[in-house]
Amino acid sequence: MDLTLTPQEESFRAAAREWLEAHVPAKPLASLDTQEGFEAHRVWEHELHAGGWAVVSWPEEYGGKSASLVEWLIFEEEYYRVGAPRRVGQNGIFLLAPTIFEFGSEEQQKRILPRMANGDEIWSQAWSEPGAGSDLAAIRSTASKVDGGWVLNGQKTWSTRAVFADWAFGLFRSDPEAPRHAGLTYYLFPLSAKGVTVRPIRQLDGEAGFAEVFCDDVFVPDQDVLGVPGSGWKVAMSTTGSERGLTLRSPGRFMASTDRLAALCREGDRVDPTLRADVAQAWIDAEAYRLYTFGTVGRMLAGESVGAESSLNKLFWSELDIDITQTALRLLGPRGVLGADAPDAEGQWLADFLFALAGPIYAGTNEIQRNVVAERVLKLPKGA
Amino acid sequence: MDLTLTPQEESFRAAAREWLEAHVPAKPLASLDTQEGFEAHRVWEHELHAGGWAVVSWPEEYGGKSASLVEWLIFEEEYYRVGAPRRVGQNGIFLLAPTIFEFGSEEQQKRILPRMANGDEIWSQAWSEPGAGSDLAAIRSTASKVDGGWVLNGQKTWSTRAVFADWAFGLFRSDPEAPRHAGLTYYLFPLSAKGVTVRPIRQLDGEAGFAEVFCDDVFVPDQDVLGVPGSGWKVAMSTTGSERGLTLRSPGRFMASTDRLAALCREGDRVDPTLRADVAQAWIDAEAYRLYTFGTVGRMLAGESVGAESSLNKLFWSELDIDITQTALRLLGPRGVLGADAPDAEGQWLADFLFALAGPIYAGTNEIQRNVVAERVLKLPKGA
Amino acid sequence: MRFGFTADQRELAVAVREILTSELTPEVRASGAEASGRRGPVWKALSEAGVFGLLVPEEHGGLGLNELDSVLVLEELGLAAAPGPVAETAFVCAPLLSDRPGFADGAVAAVAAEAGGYLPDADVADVLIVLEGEQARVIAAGGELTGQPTVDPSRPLFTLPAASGEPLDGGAALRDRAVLASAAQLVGASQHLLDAAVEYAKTRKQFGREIGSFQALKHQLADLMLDVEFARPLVYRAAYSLAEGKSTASRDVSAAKVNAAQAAEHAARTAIQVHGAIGYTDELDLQYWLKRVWWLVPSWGDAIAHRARVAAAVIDAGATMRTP
Amino acid sequence: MRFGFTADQRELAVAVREILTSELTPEVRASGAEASGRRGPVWKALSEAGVFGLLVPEEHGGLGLNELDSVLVLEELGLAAAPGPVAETAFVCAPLLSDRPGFADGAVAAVAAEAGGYLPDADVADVLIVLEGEQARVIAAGGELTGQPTVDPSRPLFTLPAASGEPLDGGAALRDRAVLASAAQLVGASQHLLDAAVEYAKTRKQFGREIGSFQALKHQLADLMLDVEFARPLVYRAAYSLAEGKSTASRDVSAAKVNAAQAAEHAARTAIQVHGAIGYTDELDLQYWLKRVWWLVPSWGDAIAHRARVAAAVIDAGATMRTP
Repeated sequence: MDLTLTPQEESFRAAAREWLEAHVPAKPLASLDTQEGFEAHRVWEHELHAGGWAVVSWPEEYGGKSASLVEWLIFEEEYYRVGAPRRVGQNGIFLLAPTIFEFGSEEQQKRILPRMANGDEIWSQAWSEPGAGSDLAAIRSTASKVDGGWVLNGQKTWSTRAVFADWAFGLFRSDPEAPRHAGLTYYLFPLSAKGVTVRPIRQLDGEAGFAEVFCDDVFVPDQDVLGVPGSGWKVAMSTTGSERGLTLRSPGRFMASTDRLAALCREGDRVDPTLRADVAQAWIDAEAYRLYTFGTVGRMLAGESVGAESSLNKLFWSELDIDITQTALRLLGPRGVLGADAPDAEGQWLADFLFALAGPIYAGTNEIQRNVVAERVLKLPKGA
Repeated sequence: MDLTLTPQEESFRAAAREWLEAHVPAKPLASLDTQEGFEAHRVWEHELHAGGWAVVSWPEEYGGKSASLVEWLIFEEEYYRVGAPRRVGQNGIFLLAPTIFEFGSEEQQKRILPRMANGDEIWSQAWSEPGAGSDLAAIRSTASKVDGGWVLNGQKTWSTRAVFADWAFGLFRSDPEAPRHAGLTYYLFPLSAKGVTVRPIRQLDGEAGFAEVFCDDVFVPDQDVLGVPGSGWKVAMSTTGSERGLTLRSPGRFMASTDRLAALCREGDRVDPTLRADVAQAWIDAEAYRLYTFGTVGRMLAGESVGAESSLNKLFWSELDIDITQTALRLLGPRGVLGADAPDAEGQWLADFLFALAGPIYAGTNEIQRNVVAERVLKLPKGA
Repeated sequence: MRFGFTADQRELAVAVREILTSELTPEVRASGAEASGRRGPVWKALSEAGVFGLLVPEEHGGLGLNELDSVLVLEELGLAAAPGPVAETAFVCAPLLSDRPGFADGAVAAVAAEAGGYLPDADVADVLIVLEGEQARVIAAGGELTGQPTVDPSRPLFTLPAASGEPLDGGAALRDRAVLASAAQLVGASQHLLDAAVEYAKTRKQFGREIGSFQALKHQLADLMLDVEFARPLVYRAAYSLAEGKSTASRDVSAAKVNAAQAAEHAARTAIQVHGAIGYTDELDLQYWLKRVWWLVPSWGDAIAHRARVAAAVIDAGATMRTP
Repeated sequence: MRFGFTADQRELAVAVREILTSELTPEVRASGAEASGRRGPVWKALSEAGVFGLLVPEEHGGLGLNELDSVLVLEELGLAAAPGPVAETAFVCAPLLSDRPGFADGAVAAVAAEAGGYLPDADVADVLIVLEGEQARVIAAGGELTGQPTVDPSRPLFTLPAASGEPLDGGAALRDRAVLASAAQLVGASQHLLDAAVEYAKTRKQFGREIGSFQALKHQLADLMLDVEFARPLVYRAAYSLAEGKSTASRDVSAAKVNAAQAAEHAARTAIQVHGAIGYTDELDLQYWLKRVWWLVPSWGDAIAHRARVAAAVIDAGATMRTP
């Protein structure tokens, strides 16, 4: 065991910190769920890319630095530490790109990844449907083969970022005869395509972080099928694996927010010993999450598969995120309900809390994650 | 709403308090799960009976005072307040007697109840079997009809108090052809009967609060069948209703223990603000339990049936009991693990904690109670 | 010893429920504080039902009732997430202002806050009461308010510059009523969130069955019901203690707020979890109750603050008596 | 950056596990502290494996290893609920006593406690160490001990009259090791309780199916696994900080104790609930782990006390650095 960094890792950290401190906007950008904020965040993606920091773990040829897993963790720590903007490109970079690296053709990789890396094309996911939320295999949107491509029809919902994004990725049922998990194919399509309608869904904070996406005879050329037609379930599961696992919630996020929480407790008006205990507990749990992730990285580097264990990871960070933000709101008392634009408001804690509430729901509800832990890790018998 | 007592209730309280303060043994009795302690507790039952306080809610003709529900609550408050001995006759008085009042013949009532009230006959329950714990309908012990009575065979377990008790009550399968819930009959039998063997089961504290009861051709005369043969399930459910509901855990118990807890916090060595909060929370919850019980009593007096709501009651007190005792042990720190006979020991908190741990298990596990609340109160659909 | 309500007390609550069910349409709710909460059909109907005269003596045209008579009405206001300063006017502030002309008929809207705290709906109020320690001061509306937009646009908050208003008696009792009002409304809001989650769980299907048939969801909902059921009687008892002027009244309102706030936070969390993504949006009207809970929980002291008050009474002062 | 153990470190733990599996029979366990924990086959085999020489410098016949090398052994001691003062001797006290003849070979049994606290297994120990603040004092066995019987007859506790022993350096480090030893053993004990509950849930049937097939039980066990998995890395990190002499070592052992104690209390509660009535008796050997948990949780400071230490470091001193 050695928790020190190699000289190379230390210099990677120093370079990341230097660049971020020099480039992170002094004033927070407008919310990325507004037109103005979305474009401001796209500009930030351009800037990250120009500096070489947009996709550090990707190969150089696609705009990355071929950073190791440890270096990626370091970058994330620095990114959150300095309070850099949210990544508007996150859906593409963290959810779609791993799938393209694994299942995409060379042509697709060369065509799609560079424009994802530089922010020219921002991606949105189109997984859920009104009748298929946690139960993704219940998808009913269809794809019919036509000459040179496919025609998509149906309704998607809870498409994060779809209101302003450029492209979407999702599953459609290409073989209506096949059983639930079979007969699905993975498609990529521009949200500006003919036949696509996007209807914003407003969140609790009034912003349109989600949307419904209606497809009405949308033509998708064969080159935008990801993986083999009919293998969509397998291809998609590799993506939801990423969504649930290591890449979505890096420890740096919670290290930064528990450090901010400790500062809020230290400097705030409210001195309450039970809240002190909650702050300490959140800090300990963020530390546990960081160390657990180190262990996971070690196993991945040793060639072990992580698999169902990532459900433990998801359960932990999603609960932790709520604990952290809820404790902050308690420290703030009535100030906690103020919007970020109120004169008395204290930063982003309310927005972070609302965001955290979605954690136990998306990317496989926590109920499903507990089933996975019980059945696949602890090997308890399947229920009826 | 009126939380004051009538003059009659006030004088009932005064009489109970006066008698209890004059008669409760100054020195705690030995544990009722030892031979010596059991007999000391039986003597206490005799004394309670002589004073007219053994079974206050029963009619006078059976040794009671025909006390109202409110008076019964008052008596319990006073009983716990003064720290009177545990009731060794509890299984009979609280679990069996309501069933005898409802289903017993006049002959059975006259023969059994007075000797239960005065402590001459201490009763033990014989419900569970090795393969039938929460799932009581899975009972396999048998009863075969013979001339003038029945012959019992089989094994019972988790029989509380059976090591030293005089009689037992339980269900046996009298019709092996009938479906699970049918074909059961409710029997009463002396533990001294020929063919009965009692094997003590030691608890975590080393005492034999439970036993296994083996029946090997035990003859039970017809007069000791309770209710109609074959109706045992219905008869027994009336008893488990009592066990789960109002009568098993009177608010007085938690009022007394949270008051003791507040005193421990006030007078103890450990000053910790988070534990202060836990003490206050336990006190509030005991108060909530008391008030909720008042509401239940009101509905009962208005002729409403309590029914599945008693599952809420059981869930609440069983969790509360653990919260109270656990908080006390935390206040005590390492002293919390000391047995009551250690020089440094602080009273009965450890014993109370161990006792409390059984709360979520017996009388229908809390998992079953949550199912009942969900399906019968909230009317959620039955699961598979 | 009787723990329950009279037929009159129940009928009053039913009347309020009927008003809120019929008048508080989604359109009214969305129409802004002035129209929905202060001068629209809801306020008018509640006025006609006598809600603003509940605590007003009969000589001033009110009903001359007390906190216990009114507590079920407060619960209804939470159950409906009613807009506007209804509880603030009719319950929190009424005893200090009941000699104002027309108060009993809803002619005056009043709100209150701790000095330096946030006044809800102050923009539509006629009278502001600020509490400094136990000293209440009344300030006429029209002064300089600083808007503090919150997560709930239907309930804006405001601050005042330090202002010296006219002193009024009854500050300590006002605080106890404010705490009780928040607790009672939280129990009502919790009940609505529980009901909504149960209803959704009965109809929403995933994996080919109603999600409410899964044991994990059943147990979450049963646990929530437990919290709500064991918060409510503390609220009723606190109302009784206030109405009867019991010495334990402050302790009792604090105890009520502790369990009500916990039940409500639990309800908000469970309702969102059961509804899934849709609970997280304004597609459903669930948001009104969620936001009401998030405001009421910290206002007039959160569970932590009130647990500390109970600790001081029960542990330090040894005020463990249950039946004063 | 590498978060994991070397093959040597793992093999040592495996060797200890094999000894405890083969030597710690139910009969040995039931034979009392002297035979089971101090002079019987378990102590002998552990001595031969070098466990008592782990932290003893090579010049005194030990292995010259450090806290990180030993932490998996501590976890094994908890996993087996090993009897006798093994962790106390080999880990907590060793660095202060390693020049005693034969110490590395298990010739000396030692226990430690805070002044005024309880010394476990002091009746079978040769050396007692009492810690007053940061000052350790060593007291030869044979003095006046007052027995303090506990819920766990296999681990009696004792108090000493205020005695002035010979002062020794290293008191502060001893305390940190004692906290870490309790945390590591708690993680091991939690793992055993989880394993036992899972195993029982796979075989026990009610209502015609394995109880482990009910979703409510599955989720209870998944939640417990979560607690255990996210306590363990804190224990390893604390061992690393001690071994490397990091400035954050005291904070890190406290963090480890917090989550280990919580996981263990959770494990004890869940194991009893899953086992039902039988978990509550001495019919199963579950009791050894339950009682060990109940002793280790409060010893050397419980979760509450250590959370306060972390709060002081992180909030007050701003010592939030993660990678010192």
